[in-house]
Amino acid sequence: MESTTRSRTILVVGGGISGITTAVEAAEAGHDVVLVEKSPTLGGRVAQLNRYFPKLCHPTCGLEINFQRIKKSRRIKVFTMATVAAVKGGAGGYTVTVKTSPRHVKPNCTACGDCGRAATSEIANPFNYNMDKVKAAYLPHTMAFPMRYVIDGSVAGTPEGEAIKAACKIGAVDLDEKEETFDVEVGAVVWATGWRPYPAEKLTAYRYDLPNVITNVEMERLASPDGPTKGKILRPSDGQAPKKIALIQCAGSRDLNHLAYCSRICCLASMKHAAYVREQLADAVVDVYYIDLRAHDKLESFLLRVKDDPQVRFVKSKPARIDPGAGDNPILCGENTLTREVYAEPYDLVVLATGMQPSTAEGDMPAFDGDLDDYGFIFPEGETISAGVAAGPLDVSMSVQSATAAALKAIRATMA
Amino acid sequence: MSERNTGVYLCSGCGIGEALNMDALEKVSKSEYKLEPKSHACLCSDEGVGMIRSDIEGGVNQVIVAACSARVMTDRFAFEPNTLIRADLREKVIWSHPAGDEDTQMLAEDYLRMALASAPKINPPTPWIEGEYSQRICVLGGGVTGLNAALEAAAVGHDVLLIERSDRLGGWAVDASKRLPHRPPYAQPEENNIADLVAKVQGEGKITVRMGVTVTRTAGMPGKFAVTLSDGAVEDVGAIVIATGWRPYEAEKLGHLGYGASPDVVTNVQFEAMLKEGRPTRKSDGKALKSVAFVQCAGSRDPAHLPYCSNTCCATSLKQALELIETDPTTNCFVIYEEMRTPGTAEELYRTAQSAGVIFIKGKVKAVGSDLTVTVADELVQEEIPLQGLDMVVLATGMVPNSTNTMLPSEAGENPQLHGDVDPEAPIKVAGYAGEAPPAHERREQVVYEGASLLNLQYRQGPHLPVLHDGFADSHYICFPYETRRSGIYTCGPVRRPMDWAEAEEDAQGAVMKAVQAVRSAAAGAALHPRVGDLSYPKIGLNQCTKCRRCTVECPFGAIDETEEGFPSVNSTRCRRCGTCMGACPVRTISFDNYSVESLVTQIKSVNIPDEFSGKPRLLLIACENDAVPALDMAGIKHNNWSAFVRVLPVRCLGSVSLLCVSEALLGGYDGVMLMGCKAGDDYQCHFVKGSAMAAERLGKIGETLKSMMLEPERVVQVEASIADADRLPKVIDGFVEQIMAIGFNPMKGF
Amino acid sequence: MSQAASPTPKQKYDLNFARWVYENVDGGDRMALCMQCGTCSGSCPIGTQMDYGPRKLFMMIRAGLKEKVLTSNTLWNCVSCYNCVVRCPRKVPVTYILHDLATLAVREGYAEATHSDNALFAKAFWWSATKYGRTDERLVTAKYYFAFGMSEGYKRGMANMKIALGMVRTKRMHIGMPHKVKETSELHKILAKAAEIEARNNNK
Amino acid sequence: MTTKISTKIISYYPGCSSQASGAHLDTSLKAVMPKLGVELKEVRDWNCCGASVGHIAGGHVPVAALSGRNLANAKEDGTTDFVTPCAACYLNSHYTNEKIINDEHVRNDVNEALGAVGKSYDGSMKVRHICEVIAKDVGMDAVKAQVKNPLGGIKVAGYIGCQTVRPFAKTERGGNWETYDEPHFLDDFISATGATAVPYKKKTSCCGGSVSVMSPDKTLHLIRDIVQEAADNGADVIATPCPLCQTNVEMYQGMINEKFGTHFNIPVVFYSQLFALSFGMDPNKDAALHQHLIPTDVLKARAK
Repeated sequence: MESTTRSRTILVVGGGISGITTAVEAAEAGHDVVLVEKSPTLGGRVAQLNRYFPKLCHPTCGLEINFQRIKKSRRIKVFTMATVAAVKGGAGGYTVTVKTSPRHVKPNCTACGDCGRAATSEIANPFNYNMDKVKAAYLPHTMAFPMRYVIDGSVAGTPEGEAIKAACKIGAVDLDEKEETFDVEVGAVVWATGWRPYPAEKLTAYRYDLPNVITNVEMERLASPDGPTKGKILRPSDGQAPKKIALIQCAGSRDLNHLAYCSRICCLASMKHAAYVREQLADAVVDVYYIDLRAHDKLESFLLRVKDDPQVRFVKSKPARIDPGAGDNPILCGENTLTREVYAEPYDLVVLATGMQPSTAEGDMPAFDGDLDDYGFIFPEGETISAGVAAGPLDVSMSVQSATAAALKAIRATMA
Repeated sequence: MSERNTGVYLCSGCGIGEALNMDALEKVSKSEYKLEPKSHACLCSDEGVGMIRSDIEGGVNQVIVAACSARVMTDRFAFEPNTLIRADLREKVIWSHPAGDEDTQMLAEDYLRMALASAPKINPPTPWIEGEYSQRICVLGGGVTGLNAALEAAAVGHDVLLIERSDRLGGWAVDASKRLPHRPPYAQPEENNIADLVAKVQGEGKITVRMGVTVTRTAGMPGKFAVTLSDGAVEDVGAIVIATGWRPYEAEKLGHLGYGASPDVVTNVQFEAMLKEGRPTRKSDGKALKSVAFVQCAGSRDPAHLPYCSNTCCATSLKQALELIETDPTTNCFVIYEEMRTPGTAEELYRTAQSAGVIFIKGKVKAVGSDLTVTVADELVQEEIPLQGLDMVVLATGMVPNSTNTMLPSEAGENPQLHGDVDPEAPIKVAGYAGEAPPAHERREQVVYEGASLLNLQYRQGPHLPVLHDGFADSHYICFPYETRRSGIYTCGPVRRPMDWAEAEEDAQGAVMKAVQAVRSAAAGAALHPRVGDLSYPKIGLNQCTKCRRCTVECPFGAIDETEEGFPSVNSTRCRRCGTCMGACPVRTISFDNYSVESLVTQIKSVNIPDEFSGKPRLLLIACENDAVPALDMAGIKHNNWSAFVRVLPVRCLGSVSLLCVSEALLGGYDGVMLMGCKAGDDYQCHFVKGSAMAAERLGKIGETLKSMMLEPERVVQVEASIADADRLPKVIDGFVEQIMAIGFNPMKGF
Repeated sequence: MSQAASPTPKQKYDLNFARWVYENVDGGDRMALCMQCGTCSGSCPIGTQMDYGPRKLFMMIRAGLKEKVLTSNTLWNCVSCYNCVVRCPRKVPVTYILHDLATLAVREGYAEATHSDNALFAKAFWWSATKYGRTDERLVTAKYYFAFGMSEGYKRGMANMKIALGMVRTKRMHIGMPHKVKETSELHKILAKAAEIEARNNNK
Repeated sequence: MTTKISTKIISYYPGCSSQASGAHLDTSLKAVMPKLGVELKEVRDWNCCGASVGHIAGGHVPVAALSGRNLANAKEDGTTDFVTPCAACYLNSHYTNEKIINDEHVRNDVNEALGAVGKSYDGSMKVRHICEVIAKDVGMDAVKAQVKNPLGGIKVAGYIGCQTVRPFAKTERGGNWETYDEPHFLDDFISATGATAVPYKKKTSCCGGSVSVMSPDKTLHLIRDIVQEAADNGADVIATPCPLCQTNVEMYQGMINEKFGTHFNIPVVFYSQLFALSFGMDPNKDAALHQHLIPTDVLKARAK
């Protein structure tokens, strides 16, 4: 369809580090931006990370800067709990239908917390990958932006719901809120839909059903001060500090039965996890099971730093399976390819370095009608603009690089 | 500016009204500052904001909002161009201190006083806009990265000056055979399209190409750079994109891998050029290649050579092997590696190479004989194996960044240069606080740069663009990969990080994005990252300046130069508005319209200091607003309590804190002062590179001052805070209070 | 699989044998994709009893260690559970490859192979399968046991006598004439032809 | 009440074990399948498939020719599905059939061999495991409908073994009917009879297969672990679909007790025997529960 009205506005789909970056970079060059995020707050996966490799600094630091940039900018319009339902038109003139799901809290919420105190029931806490619970009226996390509460639909029409409603002095609770859709006219669309951890339950041989087999993203939450254990690394089965931990690389990645590509970040994320453990648990040993250790460019020095620790050992082996062991200790079975030893090693805690799968992999993005590659990534080409992990398995720094580039591509598109 | 007309607005919502005595708060404004406050039960509501807006229509031009933290409701309390001052009674008072408590009330009143007291010192900033601004973007380097950068900048409407030191465009790509795969299905080498790229650039009217020249000097600032070329031409540009790329690690240093032992031991770069000319043959005797070994990490990942991984060598060797097999499937190709690094979708190329029959041998190369026998400690077969009958050995040498121009000698004379990182082993030396400034060489870390600087910046802080320890001109920040320490100058491509062709193309777009912002912001007098859009800038009262040069030395961004007479001269569009100069100035003659030593000191002095008989100490917490203040906010959000004896004074950066703030506080009767800022050192978190390091540096010198005041040095401390310290900081603060109580009250009280 | 004798490498990493395996062994082409992760050897139920295990065996094939490969007990300890096949991240059909290498080892007459339990059992089995068209477990086992020689055969026989008698008692091992197909001559014609084709393939 | 099912005719390939160690599988299947609406039409004059060792002595073409003849005969019988209850037979027949479809050399060789007696085969039969037919075509409702004598209270460890699911169960041509590591069909069968399927993680662990037959010393520990978990989880019996698994796991319990000092004596039966019993059929004539080395009294006691 030939569009008549040109729009300089840019739509960014996804409010993770990539989407945020594309939005602020474009806005700071003088373009209006509509930022659409499906969860209640911005920040995406990085908000759920404890720290970044290699500096072990906190992702929330960079988020704070970016949130400030968004707050200062009058050009960025943010829609949370919103998804893109349809995209019509072409470069320079798109009509995009945005669908918002009910937050049950109006924009005038001051985050005073009265609703949270009134709530009695609890729901699984998505921010902590459901490892703990939150009240049915909750602030997603302390860095939440926008800083507004969310009320779970489950309390609608219950006495608890009424109590929550009554508790709000400024009438910001709306339990009858319904799904809504509206259209925006934009000149370019940037897909920054990010990733999800590859489902560990699909790795049947690795027995994710065992209590002390967890994933790398769960490890991030365990180590985070805002996590389910307040930052203490404890094994789920008995809340004890693990003494012997295994980190399994390529849990899903580089595997034609799962993710054919290398997720790039897992090796370094595991080095970071080794560092978390050794920081907290002086006498703990960490065994890293790997096929190839992949630490690109200067990150090699981070790998070397961890390798210097005699209590972090490296086993060149892709474990074949995990068996349940006594005392809820998972037993790692496989072959050490450098010694030819076939091992069956018990651990207090096993962390699966599951890979990144594009959010678009399972085709849950009806609005995107372009071509996905074989893995489900959106390859940026022609009118299609993608940023960050939506475009390929990238680390944070590379995602920001890609997102900054996407901002320029989008500006070009509006001029097309 | 029109007559100051300040409106004061108190919010009693979110429990503030229940926890505090609002009347008493109003009284502070009324009786102490003669300003009639207005209270509202929910100031951020349409009604509350409406009230403020109608007052603004009625002439109010400065708004004081005493409600929640300045980090929230920013969209509601937005009254530009009128100045806004916010006192945080929620996060930092009622959420972090007991309700209905005398000390909590005093705390709230003091925060209101600080806001009220600062009001007269805070003016709406008038941006620095002067003369002509260039929208033109200069791209340095005509390789893949530079060509893409030039095209991208032109595509979004900017004129481009493309400078290439050689007499041809295209860089290494011209001598390269195929490209690494980059588009789905990522499995096969792709055609080298460098010729089209060059043609595009030459056909683009907005791009001026200058070949065979280098930059001999660069003066000015974003929007106003004057770039002088080796042929004498002087060009005006608004921003600079450095895309000078890489060079192969010197193969001569790889004797241990057989380089030089035989003409048939070549580097991957040499081999690439041979492939471009068709199927290579032995250099020694021209015989066909039947058996070739590729030795990975030739220099890279070797502490004796390059400490880092060069990223592209693994994939490049696979590609080269595939090109050999393509022309003769019977060719034996061996890749000798320690870790096969084909990250992301490059894993497909690895599989392609395997199914094509490339053999992968994991292990270290022990020796390479002149007969090309490569002895490998084969880790998988678990024996030492001599690989015999090879026709050629290809060393996968790594990438060395062209962060300088090694084809030219370094600039004549001494060019002291600040290192890119704050190195603990070599602490930054700043001018002593008494007497003459020490000579230049003592004043700075020395980093010996090989070759000439790329731009020869005419900056007080040296001609080079600071680099990281590994020599790459990359950003120190994970979240902000394009942040260099020279405003308006951005790097991309392999000079920033070892990267392949496709990544460099994208990187060029990213850097151009930043350059476009730089020229547009410069023309508007607005700051760049991280205080994006800040219109204030440092103003220096030269009549009081003692030419001590501390401001020029300490500026992390080299924004301040020195005039012939030795006076500082600010290049406003280079400035990031951190205020480090302001904190450095011993005669405090550097200030911003809305931020000054005075505005800080008046706040410090505005606090009520009870006498010691009250048993209530007062402590000043000077907190960096980047990480420390948000962390305290979040402590409040989590309802973590801390001592109500502490008064938090947010600052732009600890670098902007003049020691005067500390001494004034102690003279004024505070019992202790804590500076709280970002991590310094190698992995620094300071948003302005070395502000917190500078603060520490200065604080190190306060000992004498305290002694002269007969005060214990323990009364002044600096702590590092991260944004994730919401649980830790209250403990730290309370610990400090205990420490001070142990020392006893400040004897200066009441003087 | 071609039965033309496989080439013997002259030196380490002489690829002639590896290439022959890639081309002639069932699934050999995918073997090139092995990235030496160890999943196969690790998931093998009796991997501990293998001298090399599939993973290292594949590397040794590339390294040209033909003799070591074809005399390896790894070939004979495969229990055909197909765990490695379904778990291999590069989809290498490990079991099939081991089966064919075993066949190759027997054909090329490596004593370790020809005297292996499996080879002897296979011989007995094939005798029964082709003679009668159906395998008679009783005859196969007996023939297998006595393939080790009179005394060893007797020993093995006695060791399992209890089981054997039990089987007979429960009518799961019958005495008397072996079961057989009706059209034995038809089957023999087919098999004769098949053997002829096999031989013809081999001398290609 | 019984639900009326339209009868489906399939070519039934029992395999050599059906006339020996696996006789009771054959007997019980022949008893129950008609009740489940499946008529077993035995493959005419079927021969051995070559099993897992045939190729060593025989070579590829002769082994392929063996399955080729069976498939050709079934095809002549005019059915579409070539169904076997034996894991090894399934593996070989399915594999050869796939080769005949995908590899023209094999197709030509096999047909040239069959041609010697004027036979031919084009790969058009669908080779399936009888458990797939029960799980997918028949369905558990039809099974439950036949249960007159629910086996409530009997605890059964469902042990599947390897080749019934690996490597074909999760492939498209294999019908994508099960997973490799956590197949549930057997537990579904067990539950359908009213018995309890105890938790059992060794479902697809290996019993050693033909290596156990040849050299039990190498693999007895595998069988021990298989029986051990069943015992630990309180199983009264172990049920399996695989004739070789049934034999190995049953006949070696004594040897295991001697070697490891255990006291195992757990009956190992086929799902089809449980079906027959729960369908209220004759415990011996139909369920063949008398053909066990380890007495199956716990089941016989429940016969009606």
